[in-house]
Amino acid sequence: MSKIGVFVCHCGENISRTVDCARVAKASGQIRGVAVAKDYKYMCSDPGQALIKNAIKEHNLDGVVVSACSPHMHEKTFRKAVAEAGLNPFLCEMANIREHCSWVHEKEEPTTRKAIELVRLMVEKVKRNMSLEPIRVNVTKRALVIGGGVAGIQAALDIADGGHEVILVEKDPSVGGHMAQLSETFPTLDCSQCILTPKMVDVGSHPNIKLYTYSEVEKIEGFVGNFKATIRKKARSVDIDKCTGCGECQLKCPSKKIPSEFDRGLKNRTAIYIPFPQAVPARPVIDREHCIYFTKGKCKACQKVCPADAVDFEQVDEFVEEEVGGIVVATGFDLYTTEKQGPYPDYSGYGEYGYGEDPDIIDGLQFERLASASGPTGGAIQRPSDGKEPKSVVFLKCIGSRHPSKGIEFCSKICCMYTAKHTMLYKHKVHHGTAYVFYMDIRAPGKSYDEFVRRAIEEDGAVYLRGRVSRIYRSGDHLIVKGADTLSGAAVEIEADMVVLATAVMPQPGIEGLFQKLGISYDQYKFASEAHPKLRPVECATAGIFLAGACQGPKDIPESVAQASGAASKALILFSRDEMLREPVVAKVNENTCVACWYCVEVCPFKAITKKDITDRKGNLIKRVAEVNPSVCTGCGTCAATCFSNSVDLEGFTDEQIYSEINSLMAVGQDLFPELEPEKEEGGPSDEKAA
Amino acid sequence: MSDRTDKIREVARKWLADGTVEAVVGWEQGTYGEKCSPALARTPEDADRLLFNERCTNNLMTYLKRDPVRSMAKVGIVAKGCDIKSLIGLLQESQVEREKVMVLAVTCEGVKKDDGTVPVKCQACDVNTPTFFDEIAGDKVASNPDPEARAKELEKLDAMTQQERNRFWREELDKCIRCYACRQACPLCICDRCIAEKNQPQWVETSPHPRGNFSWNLIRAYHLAGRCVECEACETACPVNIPLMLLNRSMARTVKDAFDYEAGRDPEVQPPLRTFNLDDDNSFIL
Amino acid sequence: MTYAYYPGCSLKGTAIDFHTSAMALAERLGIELKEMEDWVCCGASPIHQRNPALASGVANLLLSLSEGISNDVAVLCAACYHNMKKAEVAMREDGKKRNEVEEISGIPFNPEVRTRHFLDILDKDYGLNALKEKVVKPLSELRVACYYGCLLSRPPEIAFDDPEQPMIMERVLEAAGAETVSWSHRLECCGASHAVPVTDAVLRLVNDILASARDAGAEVIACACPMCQANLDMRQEGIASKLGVTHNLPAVYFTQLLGLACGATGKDVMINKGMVSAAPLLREKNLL
Amino acid sequence: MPHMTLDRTDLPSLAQALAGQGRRLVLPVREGQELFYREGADPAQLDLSTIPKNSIKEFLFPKCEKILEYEYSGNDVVIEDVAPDAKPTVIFCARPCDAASLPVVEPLWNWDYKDKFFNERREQTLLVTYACRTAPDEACFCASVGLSPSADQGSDVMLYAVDDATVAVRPVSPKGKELEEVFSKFKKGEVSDEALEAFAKEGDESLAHRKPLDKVKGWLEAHFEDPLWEEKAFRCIGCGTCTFLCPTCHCFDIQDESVFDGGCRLKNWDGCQFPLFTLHTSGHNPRDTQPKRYRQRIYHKYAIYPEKFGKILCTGCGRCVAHCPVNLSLYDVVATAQERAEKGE
Amino acid sequence: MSESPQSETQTDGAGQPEAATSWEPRIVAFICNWCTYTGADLAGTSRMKYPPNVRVIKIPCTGRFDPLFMIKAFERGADGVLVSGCHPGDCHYTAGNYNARRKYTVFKSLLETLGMDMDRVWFSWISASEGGKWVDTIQKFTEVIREKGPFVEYREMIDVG
Repeated sequence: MSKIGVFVCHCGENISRTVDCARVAKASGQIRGVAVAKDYKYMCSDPGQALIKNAIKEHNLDGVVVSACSPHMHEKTFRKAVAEAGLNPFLCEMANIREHCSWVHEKEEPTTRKAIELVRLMVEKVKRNMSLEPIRVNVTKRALVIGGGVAGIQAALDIADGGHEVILVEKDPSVGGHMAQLSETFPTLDCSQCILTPKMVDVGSHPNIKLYTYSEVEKIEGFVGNFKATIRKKARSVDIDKCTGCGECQLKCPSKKIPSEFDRGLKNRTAIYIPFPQAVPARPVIDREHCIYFTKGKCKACQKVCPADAVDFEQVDEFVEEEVGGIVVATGFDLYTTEKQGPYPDYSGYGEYGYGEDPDIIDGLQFERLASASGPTGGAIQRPSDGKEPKSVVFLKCIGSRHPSKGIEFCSKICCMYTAKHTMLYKHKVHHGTAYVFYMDIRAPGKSYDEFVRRAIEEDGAVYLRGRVSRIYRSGDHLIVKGADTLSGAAVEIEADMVVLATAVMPQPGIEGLFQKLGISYDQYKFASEAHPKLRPVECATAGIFLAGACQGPKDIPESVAQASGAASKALILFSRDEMLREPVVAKVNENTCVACWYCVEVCPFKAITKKDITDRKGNLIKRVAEVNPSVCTGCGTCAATCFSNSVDLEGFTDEQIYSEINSLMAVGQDLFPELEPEKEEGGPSDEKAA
Repeated sequence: MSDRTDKIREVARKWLADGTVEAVVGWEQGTYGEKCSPALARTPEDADRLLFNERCTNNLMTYLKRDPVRSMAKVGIVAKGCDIKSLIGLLQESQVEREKVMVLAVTCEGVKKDDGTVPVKCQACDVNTPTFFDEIAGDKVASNPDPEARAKELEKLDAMTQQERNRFWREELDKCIRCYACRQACPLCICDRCIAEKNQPQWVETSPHPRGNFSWNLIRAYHLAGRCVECEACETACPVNIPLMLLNRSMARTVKDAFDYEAGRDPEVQPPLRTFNLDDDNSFIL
Repeated sequence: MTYAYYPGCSLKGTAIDFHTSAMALAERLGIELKEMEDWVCCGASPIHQRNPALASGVANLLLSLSEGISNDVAVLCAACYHNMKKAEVAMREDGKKRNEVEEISGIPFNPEVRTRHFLDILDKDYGLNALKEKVVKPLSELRVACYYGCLLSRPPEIAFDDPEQPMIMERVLEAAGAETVSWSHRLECCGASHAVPVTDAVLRLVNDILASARDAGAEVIACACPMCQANLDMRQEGIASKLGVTHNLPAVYFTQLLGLACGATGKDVMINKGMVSAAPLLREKNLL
Repeated sequence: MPHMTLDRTDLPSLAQALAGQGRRLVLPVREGQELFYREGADPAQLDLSTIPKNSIKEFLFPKCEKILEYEYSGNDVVIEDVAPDAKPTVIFCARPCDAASLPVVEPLWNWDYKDKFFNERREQTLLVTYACRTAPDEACFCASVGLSPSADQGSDVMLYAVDDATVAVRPVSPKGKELEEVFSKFKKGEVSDEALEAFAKEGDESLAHRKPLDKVKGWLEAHFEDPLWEEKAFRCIGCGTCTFLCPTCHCFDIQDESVFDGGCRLKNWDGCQFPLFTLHTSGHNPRDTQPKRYRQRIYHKYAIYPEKFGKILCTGCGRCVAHCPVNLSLYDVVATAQERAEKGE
Repeated sequence: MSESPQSETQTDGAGQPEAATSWEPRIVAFICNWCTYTGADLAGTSRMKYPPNVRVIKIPCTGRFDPLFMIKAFERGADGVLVSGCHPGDCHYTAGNYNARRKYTVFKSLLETLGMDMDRVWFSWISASEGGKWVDTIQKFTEVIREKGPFVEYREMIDVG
């Protein structure tokens, strides 16, 4: 027979005003298995808690029901108190007779009776409660950061400075990401590379950062605190330890006509190349698709000139395994393309703009390169077709963005700002030129953002036209831009020398493949999803994985950096203890009756249930069963409710507990047994109705 | 028919002779009336007992989940198109490994029950010629399923008011004696320990009184929703003639309407209660 | 291959040459365009402005006439195509709309029926290779500007080629040996519906189109719409007098050019009907 | 001595008359394709075309019966006995194999513990048996277990349909004799003993093809481990239909059904074909496979029970043969045993 | 039905006159810890009023809801059962309520097939901020059940006939 203690709180008058607490206590005392029942004015006060602790010792209780406010209010308080008295905290439950009873009902008999029933319900549950120990998860205090853009760099540096090792994986030959391609940055117009490159260097040289460039995440196993990442180091064909980065190879390389990714095709590069001068590491890589040796079988010019003998055509992809405790995903963005068949199969661009096939119709990043001092033109604004200085440039915003008929409904957020910046950069370099901007709205919330846009319009005289462009076509030397100015209501037609399309910010093409490996969810556009849009914006639903930067949605630099630091601190919190403590409210499998239908595995939102083989000593398979990983399970219980043979149960909300709670409802004047009486059998039903 | 029987024997003999399988589960002539009975051929000689005719009503898939068949390394099984639907269900739920079963499909014009009537499943059958097998016996049999067959079955029920339905089922379920023949015969009742046989807690009371009978039959139908392939084995086995298929068919209809899902069609597809759609019907939820 | 053919009013009147040439071409290709009986005007552009539902009702009526001939209704006039296709698509996709239309027209909608522009039929059903084989007089060295106008390829839901970058007319004419030019105004509006009320505007629009075609080096413009053809052809005089620009650039129907390529005579395709005659040019290219 | 006869058409009124004396009436009626003994059915619906699917067992030993109640008061438990729910009953036109099941199981209910629930019902039950002229079903084998289509064991009154129109009445037990005057109300004529003997003879001949099963017990005792069990019973799906339809199967399970402040103890039908029947708390199960469980059923009926009570626990009604969903025939199995015994295998 | 000789001897309180009380609707609510339970708390902190006929059984998530719970509740004398959790998209565990919704759909139709009175089975989404909705729901539900009276149909069904 269990020995339960029931402690009824008056909560000053909050409860006792409508509920007869004394009677609740008295009634509770008569419930089978209740050893002691007391009421008190403030159960959560020190004397109140003392009263509970003493009772536990005095009556040697094996369960406690505190009948007071909502468990959301004080469950922790009372479980702590109970623990201090030497009882397992999970043997304490609360009956909510305040929020669910005294506050919502009048002072009358049924209210008190309801309170009594709520107590009884909890007593019945507590009788079946088990002592539970918090789940301890060892934490490997190393982080994996995926993506070496500004967000990844920031997260890596913060974690490293926090004193923990960081594995930074970047798919390109150098870190830096898109920020390295930018010329100046809004709203301060300071040079992007000037502020970024120092950070890139830090990342390259930080003692706590292990940098894998030209590498990709192949596989992720494990769970929070205990991930195992397999990383593919793509064959660089250059031994970066031997290489001194002198660049001789680039000069000698005969295949020079390869459009440079870094310069977005506005300039060519060689087959062996260092993506850009400030690259980290400043080491070349051989692009095997275009390398003459790899395509035709002879050449090796680079190898011949290399003073360090660092060129290695035999190199193959390498795989390294790294154990980490937390992961920061910072895979960034790419731009929607106006081409007919861009990298995004689900989207096709703008036929009305000739699918961007005209060399003088470029996108925002290309303009960044044009304006960049380190760019193909050394910063001079020249149109790609013939290098002439464009006398008039038309900037179009919301290309793809906010354009449902193109399949994208979201706002790319940064275009308003960078377009304003572009008009300035242009005007600063081509004083007599005219910059036209077609916009839908100007969205410039943010510290000194709107001022920035106003400057572009008022000081630098950018011509802002509110409307969209229906058509761009070439007419001789010019591009004719036909659009509407919805403010004046007139159709406008502009002779432009160059058109810049502010194309939508999209996740990296094919990034969902990585997200699937990580087991994190993503939205219809393949942007990674956060655990909660407001309150957990940097965590993923999958424990131990955090988000930074534009992989989650369009973001500008300050936001990306801020979130990166947020993600870093989440990781640091994770690393702050040797082991993580998790609520022991987790699912458990009855291996005797599990038939391995895997329904639980499929419905688990957290991939916490896996398939386990049970073998005999010799290793012969006896049966397969489901196995819950308590470090990952969050205790929703969907598995338990889905299992046909109820072979999965949920600690803290076991079938037995819920059954007993339901069973207790029977008590008040709800006896079903008379129906079993023989004499009742004659006219059972009619009797029923009579009642 | 006889050519199918010959083919079955030939294939079974081959498989047993060359050790492809440990045994072949099929049908043989029964001992009562025209009834056929499940047979287990372990040797090429045994294979000559196997046969197929319109009285081969048993769904042999139910043997895949029980010994001695379950413990065999590889087994051959003779199956009508409808039986194969159950196999697909078992594959979806990993109860059977495809590579451990050799399916000897047999084309079928439909079977006859003990009382000589044609089962509804045969009226609605669109798998007279199976498409999922390792070997097949018999020439192609054209299907002309009556799309209304299920609906016709349910008409009676649909026509009733809620109270009438309540009465109807109370009377039917009162007959239940809790022998669980329905469960035993069902190839898709895969639990080793049925929920009705778990008593900590006892969600389903084992006593054959209306309360226990109601919850048992309710849960049985619920657990088969989206899984039942309407093979009718349960109803055929029921010693007290409860119209179990009315429940199963009504569930199958719901699943079809709500989730556009039909059980036993594709081993690769997720059963409906193992997944969800964001835009599932929400209209009935306040 | 047999198609239910819907000419529409203009093809029996102002654009008789479009009709005649199409028939001549079809005959030579072995395509049967079986004219539907009792057809009426599709309502052209005014109707769907006055009463969209009625417009769809008419379309549904017209589509229903195809019964017994073919589920594919061949249409030549861009405006007719536009009206009928839009209604058809709407009815297939929007049950509510469908009921409304069936209500109005009192005719059940047949979801099997498809409105097909003749260009689309040549391109997809007949096939360019088959077409090539039928060419006896290749349109070689004839530089053609294919003009779609604003209706033919838009909006996307009724388009039979890329709505903003259609190439279908180019493909078809190139199959017949023509040399098509790449030019900017292929999809610009010619202002047809304003032809009468605001003639000046139309003159300006047409002038732009003709200029752009000529600058691109075109010798002739191929049209697929009676209104466009009429505008491009008839306005040249006005442009000359009012804007002082002489284009003298013939605008013909693609069917006329194809007809000639497949061995039809100038008479068969009524090549002389245009105000700016294409005859001299074609004669020079030995196509007449 | 001659026997009273009555018109077959009067049987319903006779049933009514018997019920009239404050008895609940049980008789066979048609439901769909089959017959069932039903309580409170309309006598006009009486159907004698064949043997009913259920046995009369449920009217003496219901599928679910409350045997005690308990209730918590404070921390104590109060137990209350429950009186058997036994009403005066007439089972009208039972089949001989059903009637004969009662003397077979009586000793079981009375050897050490006297089961008042069964006994009181037995006491209150009147069995008016309708003899089979010939075996009504292909599955019948009463002749093999020492009975016959016209056996009168367990009956109070026997009815013989000597021809299509006439039914002869023969009281068997004292209880039956007391009903003389009820029957005489319907008397239409008389037939001689010879007529009944002829009737019986015809019945016996209809089962001439059935073997005696006298050697089965001996064979079983010597062949507990035998390939036969696997060979026959692999097909058994353990549905228990055989045990539940059997007039002599009598296993039951005790269930306590408890709600918050009380509960009751129920006696429910159970069957030896279910794994749970012998599952130990430890998890061990002495009869862990279906063949073992099937063997147990045969043993209990043909070796163990006869050993203990001197009677075969089977009346050859054939229900387990006719209604087995996988056509696993008990007769086929025991006949095989008999054969082998005869062959001395 | 609701009264029974046993009830006097019952252990619920200082001899309150149980037997004398007339029938009151008994509603059992299975609600999720994160949304509806918190919503009900909010109703309390906002001092809203609703009838005392509901008995709440807290589950972590509607994903934990097993139809067996509902059946048992009816077997134990419930006149109505409510299941309530987070709105679609709000699930604390991301998908529990979506899985639950499929279970509801199937189970609901099964109960309908069996002739269950579906006015006694309610499903709802009530978020942590919808204290008002919780109150309305309980009020309406209680009214409906009071209208209908005790769940005789089920009581008959669960009585051993």
